Amino acid sequence: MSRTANQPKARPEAVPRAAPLDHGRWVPAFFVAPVALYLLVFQGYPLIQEFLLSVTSTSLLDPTKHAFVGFENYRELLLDSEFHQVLRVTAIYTVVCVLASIGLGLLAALLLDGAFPGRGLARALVTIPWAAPPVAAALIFVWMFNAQYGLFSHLAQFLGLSSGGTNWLDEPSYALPAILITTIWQIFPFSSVVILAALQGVPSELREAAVIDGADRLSVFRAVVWPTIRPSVALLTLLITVWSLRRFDVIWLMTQGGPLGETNTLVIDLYRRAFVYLDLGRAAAVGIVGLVIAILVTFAYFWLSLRAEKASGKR
Amino acid sequence: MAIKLENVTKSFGALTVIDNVSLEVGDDEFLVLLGPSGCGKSTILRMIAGLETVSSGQIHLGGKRVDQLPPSGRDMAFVFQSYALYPHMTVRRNIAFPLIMRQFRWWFHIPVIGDLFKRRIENSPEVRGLVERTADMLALTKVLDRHPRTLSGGQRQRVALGRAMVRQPSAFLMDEPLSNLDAKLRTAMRAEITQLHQRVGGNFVYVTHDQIEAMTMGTRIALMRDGSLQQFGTPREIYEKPANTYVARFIGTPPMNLIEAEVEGMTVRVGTSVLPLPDGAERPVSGAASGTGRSRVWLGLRPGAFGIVPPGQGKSLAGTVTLVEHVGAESLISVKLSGIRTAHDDDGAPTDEVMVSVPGYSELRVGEAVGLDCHLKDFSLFDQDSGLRVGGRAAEDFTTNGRVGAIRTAS
Amino acid sequence: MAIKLENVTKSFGALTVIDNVSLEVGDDEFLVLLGPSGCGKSTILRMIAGLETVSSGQIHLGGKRVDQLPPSGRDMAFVFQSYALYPHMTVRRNIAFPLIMRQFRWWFHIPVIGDLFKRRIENSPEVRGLVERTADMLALTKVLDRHPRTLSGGQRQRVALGRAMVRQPSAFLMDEPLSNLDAKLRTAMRAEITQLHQRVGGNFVYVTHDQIEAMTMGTRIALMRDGSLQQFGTPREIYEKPANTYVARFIGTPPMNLIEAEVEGMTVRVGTSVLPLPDGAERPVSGAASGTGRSRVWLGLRPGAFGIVPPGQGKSLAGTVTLVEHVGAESLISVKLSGIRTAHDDDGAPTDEVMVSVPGYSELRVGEAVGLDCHLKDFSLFDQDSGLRVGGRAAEDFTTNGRVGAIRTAS
Amino acid sequence: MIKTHTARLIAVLALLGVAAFPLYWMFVTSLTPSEQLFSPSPRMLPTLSQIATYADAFTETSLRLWLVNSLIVAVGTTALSIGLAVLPAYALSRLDFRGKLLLGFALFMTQMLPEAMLVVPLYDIFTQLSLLNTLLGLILANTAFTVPVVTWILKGAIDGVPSEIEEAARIDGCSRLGIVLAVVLPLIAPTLAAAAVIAFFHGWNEYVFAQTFISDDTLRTASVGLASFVGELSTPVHTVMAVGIVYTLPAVVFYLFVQRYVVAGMTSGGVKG
Amino acid sequence: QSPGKTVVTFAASHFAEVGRGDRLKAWVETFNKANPDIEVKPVTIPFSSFATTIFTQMGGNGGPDIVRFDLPEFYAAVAAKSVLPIDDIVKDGEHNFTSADTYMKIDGKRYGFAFDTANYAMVYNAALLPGGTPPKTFEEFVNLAKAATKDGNYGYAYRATMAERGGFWYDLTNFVYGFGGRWSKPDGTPTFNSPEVVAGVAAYKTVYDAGMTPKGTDAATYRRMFWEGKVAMEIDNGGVATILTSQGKAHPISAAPSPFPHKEQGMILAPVTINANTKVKEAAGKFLRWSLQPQQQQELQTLLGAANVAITVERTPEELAAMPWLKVYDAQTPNSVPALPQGLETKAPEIQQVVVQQVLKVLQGGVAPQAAMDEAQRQITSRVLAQK
Ligand SMILES: Nc1ncnc2c1ncn2[C@@H]1O[C@H](COP(=O)(O)OP(=O)(O)OP(=O)(O)O)[C@@H](O)[C@H]1O
Ligand SMILES: Nc1ncnc2c1ncn2[C@@H]1O[C@H](COP(=O)(O)OP(=O)(O)OP(=O)(O)O)[C@@H](O)[C@H]1O
Ligand SMILES: [Mg+2]
Ligand SMILES: [Mg+2]
Repeated sequence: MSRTANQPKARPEAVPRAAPLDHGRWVPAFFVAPVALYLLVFQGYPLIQEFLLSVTSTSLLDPTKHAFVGFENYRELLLDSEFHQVLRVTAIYTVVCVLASIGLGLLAALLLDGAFPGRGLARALVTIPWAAPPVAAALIFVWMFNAQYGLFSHLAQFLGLSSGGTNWLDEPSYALPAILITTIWQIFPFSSVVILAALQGVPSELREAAVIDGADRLSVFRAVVWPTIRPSVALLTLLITVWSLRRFDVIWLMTQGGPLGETNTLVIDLYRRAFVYLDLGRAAAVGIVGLVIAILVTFAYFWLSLRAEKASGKR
Repeated sequence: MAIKLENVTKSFGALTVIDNVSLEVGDDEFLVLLGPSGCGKSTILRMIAGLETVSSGQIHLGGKRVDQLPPSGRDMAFVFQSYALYPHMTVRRNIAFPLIMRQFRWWFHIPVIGDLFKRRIENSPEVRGLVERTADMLALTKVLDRHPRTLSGGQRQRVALGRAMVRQPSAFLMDEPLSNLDAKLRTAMRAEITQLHQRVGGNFVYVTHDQIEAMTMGTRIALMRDGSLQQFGTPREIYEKPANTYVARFIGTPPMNLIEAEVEGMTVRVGTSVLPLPDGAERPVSGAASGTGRSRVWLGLRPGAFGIVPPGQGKSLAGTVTLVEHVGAESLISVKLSGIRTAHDDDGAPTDEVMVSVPGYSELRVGEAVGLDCHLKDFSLFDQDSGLRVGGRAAEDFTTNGRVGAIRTAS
Repeated sequence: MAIKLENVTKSFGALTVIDNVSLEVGDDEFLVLLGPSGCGKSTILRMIAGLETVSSGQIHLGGKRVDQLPPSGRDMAFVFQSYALYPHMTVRRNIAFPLIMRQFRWWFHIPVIGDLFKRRIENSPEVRGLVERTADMLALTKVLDRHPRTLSGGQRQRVALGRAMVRQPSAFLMDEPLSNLDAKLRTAMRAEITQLHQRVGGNFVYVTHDQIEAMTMGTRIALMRDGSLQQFGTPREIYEKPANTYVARFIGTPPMNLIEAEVEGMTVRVGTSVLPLPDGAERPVSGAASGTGRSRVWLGLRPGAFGIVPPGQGKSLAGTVTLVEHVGAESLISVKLSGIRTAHDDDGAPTDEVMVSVPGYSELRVGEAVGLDCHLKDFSLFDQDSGLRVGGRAAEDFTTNGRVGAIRTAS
Repeated sequence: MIKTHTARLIAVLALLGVAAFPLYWMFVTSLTPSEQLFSPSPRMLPTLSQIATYADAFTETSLRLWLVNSLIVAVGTTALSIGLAVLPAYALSRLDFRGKLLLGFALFMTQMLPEAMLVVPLYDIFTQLSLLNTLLGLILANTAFTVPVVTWILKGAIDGVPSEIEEAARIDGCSRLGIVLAVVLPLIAPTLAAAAVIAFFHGWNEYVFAQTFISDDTLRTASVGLASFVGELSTPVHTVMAVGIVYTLPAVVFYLFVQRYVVAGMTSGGVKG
Repeated sequence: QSPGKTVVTFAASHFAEVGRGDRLKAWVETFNKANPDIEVKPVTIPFSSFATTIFTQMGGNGGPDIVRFDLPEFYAAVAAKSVLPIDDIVKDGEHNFTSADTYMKIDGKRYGFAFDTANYAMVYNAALLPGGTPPKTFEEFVNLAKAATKDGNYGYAYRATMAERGGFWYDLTNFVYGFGGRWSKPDGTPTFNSPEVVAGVAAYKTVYDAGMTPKGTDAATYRRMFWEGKVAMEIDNGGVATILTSQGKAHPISAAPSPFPHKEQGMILAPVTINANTKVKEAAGKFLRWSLQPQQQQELQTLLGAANVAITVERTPEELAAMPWLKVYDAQTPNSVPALPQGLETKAPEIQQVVVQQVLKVLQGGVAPQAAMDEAQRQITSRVLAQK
């Protein structure tokens, strides 16, 4: 009989105990009812309305007069090559937003994680773009992208990349990158804040253990840092994806989806269909398609993170 | 591989946390760094490992100066308090990691190819064999393909040991590796680490603040306080001949009683009783130096060195019982002495209580008047001003036997 | 105020964590709930406090059934392991909080006005006086206007006690209140809580997994395992007459040795030696019932109940030394018996080692052959199948003296 | 050692440059004389003598009014969001009830709904509730989008409050509501601050609703005010930039003050995986 | 506002303009002074978001009581019955309407009257033009503009970005009309790929490629540049010209007919209408009738600058003295055609989108004008007009 046969478990961590059951039924009801009601009125009901609109043909000018058309709107969308472009643009926009803002955020977080003089100030300053209102950000970037007097044009000219007058926001091949630069500038600080917070959770002992085991910097990152921050990065990916899918103001103010639809994301398309073409039904269908995509992404996220947890023995 | 620290000092900014520590242990010793929280034990260990730089002084390992080498160049293994297992790797990977790192080439960073190579190293017969032998030795074979978080505390502990052992380092450094375990498991793991040391040899440096761990595991103990070394010696030396009142009260539960006394020639006077010093006891020389022939000392007596007798009997000290606690096979009795100061703290803040342990269930009651006989079989005398040991006698005066360092009879 | 639990059971979903526990303590008792981690101690305490509902059974306090009352209706105070002080309130506020709550009206929630009223209650002479007297008793007067985070561990502990005391509850419930403290402070606080109990009286229910705490503080111990009560009695009963092998090995460090033996008439046979049972020892009756007149038992002997003699001498058991540990005043020696099974675990998984403690520094070496004399002054006999105590003898058979419950001589 | 240090320092400075430059450029542009705005070589430094641009921005546009309106909307959104979110956050963290999962999912859903999608049905609701053309309406609409985030973040913080403190309060005789208000809320104050910032920003920045629901001049918010310069006939670039700076500055300054809490809130709150 | 007063809201993008906005508000205020029981409240909605905002509000059963629309939105609103017929308020015979009034009646019913109309003509900075005289032909125009493009100055400026789809459409329409094209036949047959239209588009492309414009610069900016003396010519409507003169004192501007083969140009025609959701039709009607009185019309025309109003109002000598170029604009009136595909007005927004998209392909994607306009024609026939 070995001494380990009946090993007492290491003391379990304090179980976060659910409160005992003595609260009557009305306590949770009382706590939750106001917000539930609120969300029902201001989110639930409009959402249902939108869904109903999406199966009708309705004009913005007379939204009460519907003609039920079934899934005709969806069918037409799926056949519409312009909408295919919308999906493509949205996908590119979202993927690049996620990759670039997380990549840049990670880089920034790693830079700001170490010890150096003025670290606190640097950490604060780097997050400024996140605090800047999107409308203001759009305006300054429009000016910076100005073909004649914008900084980017000057820069391109200076570097000999262009002979001047490059029409960044109106050149089909540059417009989306320009929008992306603006968006990423705005959101990468958010990733860096989140990743920075996650980095604080990397036990220094683990790093040291890896160093003693002879790992170089990159190996330490891969063996210790990355696995620890991965859940945070995953959640970040989800959030940025969902937010990118619904980002409106910056794109609308900068290009309104142009040129040639090269920056026409789902939400821009939705808005244009609703408010320029006055076609609420089709617009609602676009919205629902976007929502379905967002929900699918979310489910994929949960599925993947569950799998990752299983793989690492968490469950 | 001998470990030698020479005048090692460490400061964080203006704060000096290790103050000129020197010590040296020979091959295959089990050195324990002991001391209260914050005394600098971990800092010393981390300097040996190379996780902290030294501010001044030198560290030698097997005759080679290592204090300027990076951690990976020192050939030491480190077992962390929280084990620091890589949570997303299986036990096998955890143990194999140092071996993979040993054969690492920069291009292993290239995603797919690097992984392939790493897997190849991991599956090479030598690595596999070594990992499996290690696992076998630690009874981890069954859990090799599980992840750390599914293991019990003891198993995790052993994985951490395994990861250290597999490299066959020249020194094992451990920072309170047992403090996360519960009492029972701790006892079991204590024995396992001791046996590991006996089996694999090499130097062990072990940090703890638990005197029982230190006494049972170490072949040498370095007792620290506030960054400076208080005493460095075998467990027995430290128990029986504590270098100062701090050591005296740090080691032993309940701690040694320090009773105000005066040494005069071959006698020691406690309160009104005059007791003869036994043969072979060292006596303080300070008193002689001061010309009076008398020295005021603290008489250090372990709680077991008293006999409880009816009050007023013989040369006994008079007192009253203030607390009786029954702890298993013995009873602990606090006795308030009348008119005699005692020290409860290494800095000599005075009280007048002593703690006495007697075997079995004592029927004494709080408030009862008792007499205390002092048995001067083993005792220590400390200077009242400096707190340094100035005399005394070990139960069996082992230093004269020339058996220093041979206290651990397990071999 | 007597506390009574009657057939209390608690399940979380399908998992039964407390299984039909009944116990009763009289006025002014200090009940300790003892057991390993996860055995359900906290759950029982929380049911008494009303923080968990009972699944079935009843809880009575001072004759009144309370298990359906909300926590605030039970007039109990609870001291949490982490103290659960309100970090945003000063010590004074923390202590006064229960008093304010007693006079609370719903409209105190209204921001400014409510605060005014709360402040008024807090400053009323009765509340102020009570808080200050409590603080005084706990030596907290100086820190009354500080926030918990600026206090030391011991002070926080006392604030938690103060918050409990100020209500003058009919029972104090404490869930491992000392486990966050370091060893030294723990010893000191142990004494303080004991003295508090003596001063203020009332029922204390105290949860711990530390047997030393249980033995020194409790007037009654309820020893739990996996949700069921193993033994309920005074510390001395539990130490000297453990109800089963589990209790026997849980209490005492190192734990009691369980050696395979056979009782036949007035003798007990261990291996080849036959030892006479001393006078007054209870003997198992099961053997008689089975008709053979012999019963196979575990002979329970504390480590101190052996004498080490040269091998082969007298009736001694033959063995070899496997480990020697020196722990302060005594040495612990593991001896591997030849041909005799022992149990290291309550479930009787067999080995062949016993743990022997001898005073002073033992010079034994690993591998040495020794003989072991068993002193049957106090021992227990346990049925090999059920593990229940079937006989034995306490060092001094106290139960016959009618002094049950008077073990704590401090009064 | 030294080399990696300077390398890191340079990298950090570059990063800060990237982060801060556009706002700096906005500032420079606002202080560039208009005839130099259209010169072929850019001026990298502000012309401080142009500072009157800022005074003009206040006199020539309704900037002051816009800012006040934005402030009202932002503060209202913050207060309402937090007021609404505290109790459900507590319930999600501590209470067991049917529909808990559903509520959690519904809260997440709102992050996926673009404002542009809901603006038409919301307009209809607002017409019926006579909330059009009121700042209150904007507050209500914005709150619908911030309440879920705030709830999330607060829930994360409440998860971190040791349940023992609550139990202590219960034994001391505190009611459920009392526990939330008197014990839990003070304990999560930093996170409350973080949540407040996030709600405030949303209210301060929001554009789609403000543009659609407000037709009264005197109720226009700064985001719409600023956006109205886009494609307008004739407002000088430097005035636009000055307005942009004045609009951005309060948010940035406010953020810098509370950023420590925001980071802490992020960590303890919903965002941490 | 005291109780008992009927409040009438009035939305016009002019209210958001610097200068004209304030004067217009003052003009409304004179009505309020004269009618204590009614208060007309101006609603400022910036030009860029005017249509979306108004349509959302109207769709939501709300919106301002009186709305000044641009022509495309006017047709859309009429088609959706979002604005009221006002035959009972405005009687044809009582007013001396201008010729543009014909566009105000749909299916025989009057839905509004012109609040302002503005013609298009070329404005130029004489100092920047070599020779100082405006071009007469398109070739001359291109050459002059090229010559003027130097030292950071530009010869010409117009809109060619999706972000300014609305303005782009007007600019494009001027080119198309100038080359003799029309978007559709009066019966609504689309003619987006007629040779004249294609010629106009080709001309647009010529200008685009000639390197004489500040590409990508938005109208607000290049107008600003114009009065800073950095742009030599633009083709813009009278309203803009008025603003430019009032700002750009340093650079006196001149006007000339657009340098196209045909005299026809687009026009701004902005009807004022009554929202069908209004609860105060009476009061709104009263205001509209007030505004149609000759004196108010006179004042309105003066404050709007180089624009015309609902009825024919002669320019005063003072006006002509201050702004001699007004004559050029006024002379254009007979040649002004609404910038909409006739007969297809209700589909204007989507048609604009398609056409602008295709023209952008010509400008940027290197697609031939003919091919692009063929595609536009195809899309409009098959997709836009195929809908119910
Ligand atoms: N990086 C550091 N910067 C500043 N002070 C430090 C640093 N690391 C340790 N210290 C200080 O050095 C002293 C010794 O720390 P060390 O960790 O070695 O103590 P320790 O003996 O291991 O204590 P413990 O038993 O609590 O682990 C402490 O006072 C600690 O606060
Ligand atoms: N809310 C709960 N839901 C499910 N199981 C629970 C819950 N609370 C406690 N348990 C389980 O009940 C058992 C007893 O728990 P309890 O906390 O009473 O143990 P304990 O004896 O106090 O242990 P410790 O010494 O570790 O505090 C454990 O197995 C625990 O996992
Ligand atoms: Mg340490
Ligand atoms: Mg517990």
